[in-house]
Amino acid sequence: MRICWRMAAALLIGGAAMPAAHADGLAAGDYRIGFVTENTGPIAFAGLSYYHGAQLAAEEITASGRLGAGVKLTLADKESGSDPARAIQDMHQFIADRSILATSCCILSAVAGSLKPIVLGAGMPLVIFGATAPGLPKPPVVYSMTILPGPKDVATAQHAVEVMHPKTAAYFVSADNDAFKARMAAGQHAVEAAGVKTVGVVSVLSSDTDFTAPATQAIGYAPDMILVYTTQTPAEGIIAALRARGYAKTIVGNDVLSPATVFKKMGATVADVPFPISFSAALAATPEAKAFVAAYTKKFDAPPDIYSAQGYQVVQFIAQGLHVLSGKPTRESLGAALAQIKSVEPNVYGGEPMVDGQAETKDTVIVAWTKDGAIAPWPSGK
Amino acid sequence: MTMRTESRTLLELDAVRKSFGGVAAVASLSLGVPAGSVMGLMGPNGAGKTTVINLVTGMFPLDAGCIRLAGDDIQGLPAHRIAARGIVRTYQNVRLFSGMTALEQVLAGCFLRRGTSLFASFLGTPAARAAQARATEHARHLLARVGLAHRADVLAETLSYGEQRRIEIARALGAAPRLLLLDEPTAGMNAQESAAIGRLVHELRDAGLTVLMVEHNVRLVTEFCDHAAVMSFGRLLVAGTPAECIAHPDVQTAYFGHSADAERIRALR
Amino acid sequence: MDWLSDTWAAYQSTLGFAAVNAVLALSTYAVLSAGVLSFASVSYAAFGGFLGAQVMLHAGIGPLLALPAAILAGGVLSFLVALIFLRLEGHWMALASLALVLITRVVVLNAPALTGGVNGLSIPVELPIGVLILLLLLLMLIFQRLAVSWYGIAARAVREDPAVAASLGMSPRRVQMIAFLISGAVGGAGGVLLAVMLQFLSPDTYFVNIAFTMIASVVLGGSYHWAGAVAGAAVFTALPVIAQAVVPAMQDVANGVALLLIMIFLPRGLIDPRAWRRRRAARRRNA
Amino acid sequence: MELFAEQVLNGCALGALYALFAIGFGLVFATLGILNAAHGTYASWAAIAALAATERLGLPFPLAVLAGVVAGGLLALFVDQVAFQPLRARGAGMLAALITSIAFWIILDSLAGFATGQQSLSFPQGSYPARMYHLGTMPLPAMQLLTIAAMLVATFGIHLLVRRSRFGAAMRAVGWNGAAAALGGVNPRMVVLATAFLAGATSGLAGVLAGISTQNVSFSLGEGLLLKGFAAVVVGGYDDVRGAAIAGVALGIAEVITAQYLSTSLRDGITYALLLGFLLVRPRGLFGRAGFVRA
Repeated sequence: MRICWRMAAALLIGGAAMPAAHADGLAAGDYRIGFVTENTGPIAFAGLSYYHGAQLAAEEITASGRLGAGVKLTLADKESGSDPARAIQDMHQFIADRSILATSCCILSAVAGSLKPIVLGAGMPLVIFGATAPGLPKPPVVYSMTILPGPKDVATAQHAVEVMHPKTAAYFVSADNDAFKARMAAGQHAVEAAGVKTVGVVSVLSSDTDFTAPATQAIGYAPDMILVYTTQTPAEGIIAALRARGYAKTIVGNDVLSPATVFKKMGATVADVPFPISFSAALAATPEAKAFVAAYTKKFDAPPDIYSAQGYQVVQFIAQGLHVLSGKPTRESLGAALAQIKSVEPNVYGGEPMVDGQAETKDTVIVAWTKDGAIAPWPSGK
Repeated sequence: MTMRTESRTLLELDAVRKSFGGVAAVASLSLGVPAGSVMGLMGPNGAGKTTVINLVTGMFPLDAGCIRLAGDDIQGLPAHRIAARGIVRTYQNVRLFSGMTALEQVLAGCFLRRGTSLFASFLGTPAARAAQARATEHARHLLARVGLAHRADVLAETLSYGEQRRIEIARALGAAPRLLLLDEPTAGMNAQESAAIGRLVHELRDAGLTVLMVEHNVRLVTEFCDHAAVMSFGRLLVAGTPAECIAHPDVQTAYFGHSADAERIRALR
Repeated sequence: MDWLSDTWAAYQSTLGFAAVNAVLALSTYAVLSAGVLSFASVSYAAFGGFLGAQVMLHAGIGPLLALPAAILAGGVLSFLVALIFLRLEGHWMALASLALVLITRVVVLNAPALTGGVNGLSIPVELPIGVLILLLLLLMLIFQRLAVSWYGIAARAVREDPAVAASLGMSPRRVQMIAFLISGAVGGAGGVLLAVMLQFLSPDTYFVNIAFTMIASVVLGGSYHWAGAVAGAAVFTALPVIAQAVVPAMQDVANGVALLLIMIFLPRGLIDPRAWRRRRAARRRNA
Repeated sequence: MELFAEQVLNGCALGALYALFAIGFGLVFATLGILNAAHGTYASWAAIAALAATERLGLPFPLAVLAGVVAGGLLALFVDQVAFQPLRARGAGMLAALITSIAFWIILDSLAGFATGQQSLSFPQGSYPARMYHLGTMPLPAMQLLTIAAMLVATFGIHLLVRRSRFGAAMRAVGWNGAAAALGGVNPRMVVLATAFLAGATSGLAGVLAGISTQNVSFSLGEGLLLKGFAAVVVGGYDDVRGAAIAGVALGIAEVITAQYLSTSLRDGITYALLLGFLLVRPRGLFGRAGFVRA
């Protein structure tokens, strides 16, 4: 309760201070963001992308002088290896470091769940970049730049049904991942509402590596369409196994198929599998998105993926909050300023409204890999 | 050497048999150890002497037969219960606990007569503390008895072989046994040390303890023991006084090969 | 002064995790000190942790009151485990206990009513680090009492040579059963303390990683004295933090190399009473 | 019925990987007395080496597999000499070796992450046999047949080596009692080295084949094999190659069939419960004999 009052007070002060902010601007100096990285461990492939995106944003903002003359934005990174205990220690070190104004973390919901009470207690702004558990954002302290995939899955499933007219459908789901279970439930609901019969659901586990047997099982149901709601490595394995065993009908994927590394690994096997996308280097349309793709590709020698985009937006969001403040901002004033943001600017999505601390994107673009490794709207030719 | 008259038998083996993988280590052995005496168990290597000790102390189950202590059947009891009944042993190859001082070894031997419950000892109640102090005192006394009072706080494994053997005997005495089984107690000792062990064994006997010792050395058996028994290939060849045993022709054969050879050996002496 | 309070704020959670790891390591030490290598402490911790968490969430009581429930839960589970495991021989017991760790995660995943299943369980409860340290000190006192008591003597004997211990009237089975019960109670307590430190439990919280943390702490610190478990947990918890500060790019590698070097040069661990005694004996001989 | 047959074949192929891994893991445990937590990383690194041989050197499939297998063996040799030999020389027990193996697990996993750029890689299409044979309408993928064949050859080969050859006798003697083996004229050092290499190579083979057929070459490859291979060793017994092989295959089939006909979330639960149950009913493995009880 005490914390809530403190927050409210901070909000008031922050609000009151805001008009003056534009006049004076930030004091020159180094503004640091504590970034809990996941660059090693089971999901490091995504962790690196988030981190690279954030790095790029910090450098760009510093170089642009957008926050004022002599204002440097830097990332202080500490590795967690996706281990909650290490992440907690990292976060406490960030909180103890008075030069750190805001923090960012988490792909896994378990890590986010452990860090959330700590930052709430300390009043340290935290912007989550990847965890999808419902109810994580809590302004004015906890925000999420994770683009929630649920509504996009539904749109994709509906679109696929409209295009392919299947009579029956089977599903793959990560049984030990509640986010994916919920996503599958939503997709299945939409598909069934369109009159498509469910003939089977095949569960896999996130740590599984062999998908021949699950693919055999799914093909055994003889479905017209197979929808895959799993994390990245299983999704790759499932699609490869289905195709290897001769399944030639429609497979519907999800956003985990979007990184360029997926095509690099799977090649033509993954071609023509539709998935929704919030951001794609290949489809970048706005100037912000194009600039981001160009700068990222130059710096890291690879195009950005959906994770890099979210990492990039984390730092843009924090900078946006800093921008309205003046003098020497505090964590409380930054948190309050972040709470005022209605839409993240600039963004790489062509629009990114903030609703109750949660970032959203407007459109659902449904795409698929082509045989030669480009991302193109699906179905092709329409 | 005075021959004592025994009123009763403390340990009694009745048709005991034990095989390992089809080889009979002990084949139908019957033997009685009179109370308050020292018996020497002799026999060539592989005769099954140590197996007898292992069977009596419950380390292996019997295949057949019966073992009685003071008339009570003890076969099938777990080793620690047999120890609680009063049978304690030493080992042919010294088996002290690694990392313990001499005093701690003997204190561990006093476990059975600790005089307090494990829980009271953990809590450190005044009674438990007093009991532990008594046990420590007793352990020191036992160390002194085997002539190692000055070694109490030394890591046992750093001591000489002979000293380690004596610690093992002190440890066994800690359990206040009725029957002490000594497996080649003088192995690796010089004559002086051996004699000291012999004196100790006699003192213990005179204090009422019964001792069964496995011993190779014919001379030591005649010197130390009131009774003797000779085994060969898992069987009892003969039992009686040490002199009777050694004189027995089968023993001569078992120990020295053919009796003719034995004659020659005796002639050479 | 600021520097001091900032350092404290930065590393208090490291200290907290070191204390919790010490409790968990003591749970593993409890059985190891009676000659049993068992990873089952993870299961006691899971049972105690989840049960304690539920008690805190539903009864609305603090961690200190949930602790007895967790201790009891761990103790009961360890009793059942001991009934089964004490029939197995040494190597197989170690393997079986590892299998039990693997099963624990499956059970956690499939018992959502107790564990929250795949979602995990948020536990918005705090325990001051000072209280945690006090609890650890109390536990250390208990282990010291155990070590000097008749149980401690018997446990050492059973560990070094169960057959000889039995021939001196100690029941190895009984001693090891007590060891299991202590391990279970301490493991349950460690589980709930870990839950409070993390404030969030997931199916991966009590899994192979923590099993290796426990055993590595005990062996690193020295498995022949309870202080080894505490020292080992401190070092094992601090190593990644130091590695992160010193060589951030290769911190995991540095961490592994440090562990490797310590074990190669001190295979009996940092705290080794036998080595001290040997050195003392050598000095006396030279003097 | 055909679905069942297909799934049994899938299970056999999956189980063959567990079996191959388990053989190596069990050899080390039986002969050297080490519970080696780093064993899974041999499989990961063998797969990485085979992939590098394919992509960087352009080696054909058989040579790439060989490169992976040799890499696994050499890595095992290196780990043995650095992590275990110093402890052996000091007479330290299996506990210290468990910890040094954990240290190497951490190190090698981390380095494997760097080597693959934290990505899950796969062998390029066309670099391995991908043909699909057919028995009637039932598909028989070439890699599955190859995996099963490799497992059979390795099992019989190593079984004969351990049970029939002079070297095998020496291995068993070292496993029984290192000191006694030295007295009997066996050079324990050579036996240790050869065993470590053989174990690493077998698990390396499992890693390469798994990396190809699951399209997943990453540091996480070994961990999955480690847990399942460990289970196979427990059921099959660590001192008999055949037991580990049979148990590995059985485990694979049980997993696949449970997932197909019961539930995936129960799959691992059932596997591990079987494992624990087996330990209690037959605590020495399929072919194990009553152990030697030290009095």
